[in-house]
Amino acid sequence: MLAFTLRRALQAIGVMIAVGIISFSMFRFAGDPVNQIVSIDTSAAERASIRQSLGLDDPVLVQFGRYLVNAAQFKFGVSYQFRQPVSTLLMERMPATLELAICATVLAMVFGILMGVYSALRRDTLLAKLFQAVSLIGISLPTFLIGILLIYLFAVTLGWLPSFGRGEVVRLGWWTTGLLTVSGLKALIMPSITLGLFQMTLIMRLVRAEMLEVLRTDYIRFARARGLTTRAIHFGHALKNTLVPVITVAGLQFGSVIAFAIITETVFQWPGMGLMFVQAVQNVDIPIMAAYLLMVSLIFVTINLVVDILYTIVDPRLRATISRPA
Amino acid sequence: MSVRHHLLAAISLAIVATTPVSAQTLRYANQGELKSLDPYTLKETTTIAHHGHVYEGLVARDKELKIVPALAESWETLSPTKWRFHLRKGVKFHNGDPFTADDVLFSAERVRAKGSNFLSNVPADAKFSKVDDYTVDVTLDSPNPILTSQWDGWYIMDKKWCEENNSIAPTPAAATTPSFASLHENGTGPFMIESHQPGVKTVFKANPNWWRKPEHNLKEIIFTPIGSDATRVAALLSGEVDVIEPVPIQDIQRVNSSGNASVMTGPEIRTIFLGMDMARDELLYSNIKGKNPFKDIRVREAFYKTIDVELIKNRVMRGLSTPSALMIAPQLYPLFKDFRRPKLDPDGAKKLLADAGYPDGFELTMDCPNDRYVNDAAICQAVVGMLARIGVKVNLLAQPKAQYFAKVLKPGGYQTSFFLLGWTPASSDSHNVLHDILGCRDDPKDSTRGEASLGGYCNKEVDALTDKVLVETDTAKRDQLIKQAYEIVIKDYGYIPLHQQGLAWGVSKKVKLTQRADNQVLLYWATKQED
Amino acid sequence: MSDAVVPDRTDSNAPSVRPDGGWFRRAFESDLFYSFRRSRLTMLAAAVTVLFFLLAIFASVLAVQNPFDPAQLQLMNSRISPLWTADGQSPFLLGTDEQGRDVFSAILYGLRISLTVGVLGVVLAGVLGITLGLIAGYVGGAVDSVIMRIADVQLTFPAILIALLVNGVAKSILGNRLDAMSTLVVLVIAIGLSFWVQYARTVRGSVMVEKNKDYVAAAQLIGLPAQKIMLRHVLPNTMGPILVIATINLALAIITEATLSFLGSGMPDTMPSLGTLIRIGNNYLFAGEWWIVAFPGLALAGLILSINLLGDWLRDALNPKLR
Amino acid sequence: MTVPVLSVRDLKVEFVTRRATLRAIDGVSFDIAKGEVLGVVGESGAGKSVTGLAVIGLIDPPGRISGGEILLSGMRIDHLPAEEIRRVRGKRIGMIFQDPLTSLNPLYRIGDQIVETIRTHTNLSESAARKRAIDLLAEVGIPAPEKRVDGYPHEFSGGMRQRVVIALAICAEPELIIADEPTTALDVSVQAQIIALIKRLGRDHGTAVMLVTHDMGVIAETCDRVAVMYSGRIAEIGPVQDVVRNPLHPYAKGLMGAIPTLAGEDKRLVQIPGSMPRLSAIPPGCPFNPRCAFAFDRCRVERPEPLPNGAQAVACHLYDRAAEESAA
Repeated sequence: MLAFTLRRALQAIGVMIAVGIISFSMFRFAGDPVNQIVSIDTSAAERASIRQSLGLDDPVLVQFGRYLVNAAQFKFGVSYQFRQPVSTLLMERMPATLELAICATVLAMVFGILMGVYSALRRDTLLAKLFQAVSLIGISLPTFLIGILLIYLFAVTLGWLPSFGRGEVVRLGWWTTGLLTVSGLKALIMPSITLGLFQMTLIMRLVRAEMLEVLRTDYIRFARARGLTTRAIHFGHALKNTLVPVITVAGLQFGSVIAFAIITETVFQWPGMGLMFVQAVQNVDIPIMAAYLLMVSLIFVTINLVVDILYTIVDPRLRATISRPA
Repeated sequence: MSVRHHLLAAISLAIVATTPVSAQTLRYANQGELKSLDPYTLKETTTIAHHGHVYEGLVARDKELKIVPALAESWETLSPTKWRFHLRKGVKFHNGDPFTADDVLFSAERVRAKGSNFLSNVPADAKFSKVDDYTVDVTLDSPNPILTSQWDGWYIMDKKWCEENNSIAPTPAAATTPSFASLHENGTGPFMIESHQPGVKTVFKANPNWWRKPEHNLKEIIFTPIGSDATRVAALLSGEVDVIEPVPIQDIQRVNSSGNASVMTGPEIRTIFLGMDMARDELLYSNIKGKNPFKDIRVREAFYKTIDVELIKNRVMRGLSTPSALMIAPQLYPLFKDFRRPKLDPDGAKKLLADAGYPDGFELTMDCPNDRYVNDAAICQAVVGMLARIGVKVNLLAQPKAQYFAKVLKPGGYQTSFFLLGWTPASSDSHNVLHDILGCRDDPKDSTRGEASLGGYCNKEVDALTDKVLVETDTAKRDQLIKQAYEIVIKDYGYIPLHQQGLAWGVSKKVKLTQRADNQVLLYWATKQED
Repeated sequence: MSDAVVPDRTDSNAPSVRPDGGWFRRAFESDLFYSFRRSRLTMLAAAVTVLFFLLAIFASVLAVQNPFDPAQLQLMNSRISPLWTADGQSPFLLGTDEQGRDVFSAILYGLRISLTVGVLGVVLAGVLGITLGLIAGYVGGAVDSVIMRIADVQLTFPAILIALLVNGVAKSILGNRLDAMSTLVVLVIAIGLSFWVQYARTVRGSVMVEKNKDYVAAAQLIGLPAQKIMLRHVLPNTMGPILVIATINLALAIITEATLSFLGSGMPDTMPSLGTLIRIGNNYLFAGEWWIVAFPGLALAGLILSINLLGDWLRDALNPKLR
Repeated sequence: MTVPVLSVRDLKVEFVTRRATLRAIDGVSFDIAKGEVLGVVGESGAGKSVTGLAVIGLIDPPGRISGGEILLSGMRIDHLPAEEIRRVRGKRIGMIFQDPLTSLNPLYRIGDQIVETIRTHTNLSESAARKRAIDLLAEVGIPAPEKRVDGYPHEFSGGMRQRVVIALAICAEPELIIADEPTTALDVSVQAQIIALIKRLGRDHGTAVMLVTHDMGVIAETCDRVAVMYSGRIAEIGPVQDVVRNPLHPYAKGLMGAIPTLAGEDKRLVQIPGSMPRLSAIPPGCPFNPRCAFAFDRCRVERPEPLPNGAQAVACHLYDRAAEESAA
């Protein structure tokens, strides 16, 4: 188990270094940051001196080394746009993104699993077909279109929900939350739905497929032959076995949710990391872009690790294979 | 236990936070951000406007953009090269420090120190000296009639506060560690910043001790940057914000018909124009090899006469632009009305092209920003379409401003053959236009001349006139010199001015506001009705 | 094991109906088309998909103008509402946008771009994935673990982020030489690189299964080219799953392209794909010029919906267990 | 005569497919008495397993019982409502499936699976059920049952798992056990142990056993009576010694030729040329006629019904003709 965790952790570090190289080399050439720092009529001499002070004239390898060393200490430099340390900005924005992502995931899980189980067990009912239809539409409509439609309908036309932002937030230590105020909760609704819809349909379809698969297995047949009640078979045996892969997928999808939040946050002007990333891309704010990519990768990698470990807890078979030295 | 405690505290906080706030809270959303609180870090319209709420200069501009006294009560020119400024007494910074001549001298040093983005606002040759606590003399090497105009945007900081907080030097745009002054403010202005979360929210509180009687009735301004056009408009329509800038022009009607908000429109002093590369011997991106078609004036004339600015105004700008014959806005140059655009003449243009040796036109690439000016990419597309009719095939490269400017500006090596650019003269004066964009590049005596002349237009006669304009103190004569220079540029078809774009601010029906042509949203002129 | 002692697994779903021939031939001969005929929705989806492809192929014949040719756009004709509304004008069936671009023509040409990017991206991903999967499966060892490790890592990153990344890298490499055509190529590459993993895993899995079969050992023993024989088994066996993956990925690829275009990293305004059209049109939604966004949006949603329906049906039909 | 534990009369099972209705079981009848072990033997697709599933009521759509009746200790169970047949399953009929590796839910401890079954059918308390589970594990021969009760299925070997499955099948003291190829998936060395276990349990508890297998060796060792199935019908049924030593039906003859001389040797049914017809293509008359060396015209037209022939019963016109002649 320890060896397994260690091996996975080593892999994670490898991934992080690879991402570091990619993000650095990508952003190093994505546009001239100096133009963002100064106004259009700044003299060339001044631009040159800024370039120098930013170290943009050093050899690329030197820049990369400096970048890695700093990143390892969570020092991502200062944002060109905001003139604040990127780590501070990220910490400020992270709660917003995580809160949104978690809400969206919870929403997706709860409704996805319910709908999936229902449509697997009652395959031919009208409601199951309706769920199928909803799920198809859910994966067929691009996120941005859904967001715009929701805003148009619920914020502009009906005026029920706020169209942008997080509402009032409450500060708990370094964390800010919108979950404790009415306006914060209201502000969460549309972005969570927009972000969660795709995951929900994904989970629903996955649950349905897995459930159908599981219901066909020998141990379910044997469970029936043992005379267990339908309820025990469906919700004890079948559901538990169904949820094992679903947990993995949902866990891995959490990374996607954070990445897809880029779009949702842009549409709803949600003050999270994704919005900051998009703004950073537009303004070639290299430190923010690099830090975002690394942070998101770190989250991905961590989730992967956690999911792997979680998986072994849920599935005793894997625990056995893993504890055995490979 | 402690978690529960925290939660309880948070909940009670939440209750406090959600109780109805005062009617005089104004919520304002802008496309741009408030990037740094140090007033010398970034010369950019939105930032300057924000700083204008908390900081003040010696002079200010009124609602009509005229220079008016601010922290300087009055001034006089003792000689063409010596100015005397009488400072306002009894003004206090937000932290209570009194405002004196020392602060002016300090600010004059600081604004010209390394790292300031406002170097050109206060001439390097200007020497500031303290006569007494409330009198300052400024001595120049040569006459400068537009000294106070150039000062616009130069705000006075508190010497003592800066010294105490290790912020004597301006925060450079590229600072790797943020200075105290970039995160805090201490101005003399009508508002104080209560909290500042960059890119998320900034809260301004009214300054109860302001030296002037406020025109506004606000307690508080909550500023949120909203980059997305649709979201910003939706926020205004749903009443979540009171003021937005800008309103995308296609949404003006929607806002006006909404019943709870309307759009204030007006001409902006920024001029949008097209430029052509006439410096290179061969265009960078063209199928014509060995020569540069733009070096032939007939080609430039043909381009000029093909662009239908009225059509662009009606269709792309939805009426919200003022076609311009000059590279400067009418508000900034009294003789503007003496100029007319050459007549639209696509057939003649085709003939001109044929005469120049391009009967079938030619191919080139156009560079265009797509997130900088009002409908910039759409204008460029329209231009491409118009040029297509005289046989010129234009490959449009519309890019975000970051990439666009990186390519076309001097540090990028002016890599463009044909481009769209917008220009607001920093000093609100023609000299800036003549010097920066109509001047010759590579002037051995003046390295900054023509620096923003992306097409490399050069006519020494213009430069000579420009130099005369700088030192001429007689306004009428000066305007005539400017006129001569502009006439030469027009005759040369050096640039193709398109229009001054329109301002569009979305304002709730509850709010009364003054719109200024430099697009600075100044809420100290705003009043808001009780809810 | 010989046929006679294959355990009796006659269960509820699969009475031994086993015509001779490969399973996929059987599927195509009977089940596939049976289920196809049975589902009206699937037939509709197929019809719509085919229609979209035909529209894209014959765009230049059907369109009233070439929306990619600026000379054909008349600014005078901008912002005309659809034909059936009060302000409609012939020949602009679905109205025009602010550049005077006929929305219907723009959709046809945009479809062409979206489908081209989608199909080529999926083909690239398929070729890449199948090749890597075969290599990983056959060669095994270190090569296998390197390929599969990369696949694992990539699988955790959503396609859209990878596509953004590839796009960004390409943009920085190509820089200012990035015109509409090379953007298209970049998009194809971005999508190809984002979607190869599933193919690789499927193919590799199939190779692994095949590898352990007796005949391979036997073939090796008597000196026959076992790998060639395996290939003959592996490819037909994976054809079904690959077809399903490809269909579903086609829908995903089109969405990815649209999203990239929506975020401004996709096709330029002068050569718009459906995503670009939606991004442009989105700006005019509040202005009441709904047709600029609505029709491209409907076209995109309809296209993806039909492809997804086809993919769903294909998956169910080729996987009898799920029927 | 006492009422048999299981009595199947003219059972018919159909699978409704879109092309045709396939008859998987076509008129099967047999009885199993208390304590008796009936072997059901035949090739794949002969309908052995379907018969077992039909008895326990696990024929799922599109399959259905289309005729005949099934009586458990005289009580008709083939058309019981779902909830009632569920109560019968596990309680009165225990079932053992072929593959112990997949019969157990991998995510549950085996003890929990046994306790769950016990508590479904009895009102024992949790702890009593657990105690019983340990006893059961001991009874089926699992060493250190109080420890292994908390193990997961993957921690058991195949043979041990099949013992667990057997424990599960007998935990409610059923009257009948249906063992569907219980040894096929196991190592040869384990097979004998499992068969012995089933036999012992049947004897100890007086349970009737229906042992479905294709392994004539197992049949010969274990069963009291044997039914040979072919194409959904019973070709021959009778006491195991008679059928094994003196098979009457040509198919059974071929089958018996396949009994290995030494345990563990090749058990393949290679003697009979050709293969069993698909359900969709059962020939008219006797389904075995295309492979039968003795087939004559009547075999291709008329379906033979099982007729008693000594202690055996055989469905073959060869013996029918003999009967006719002797009668005449």
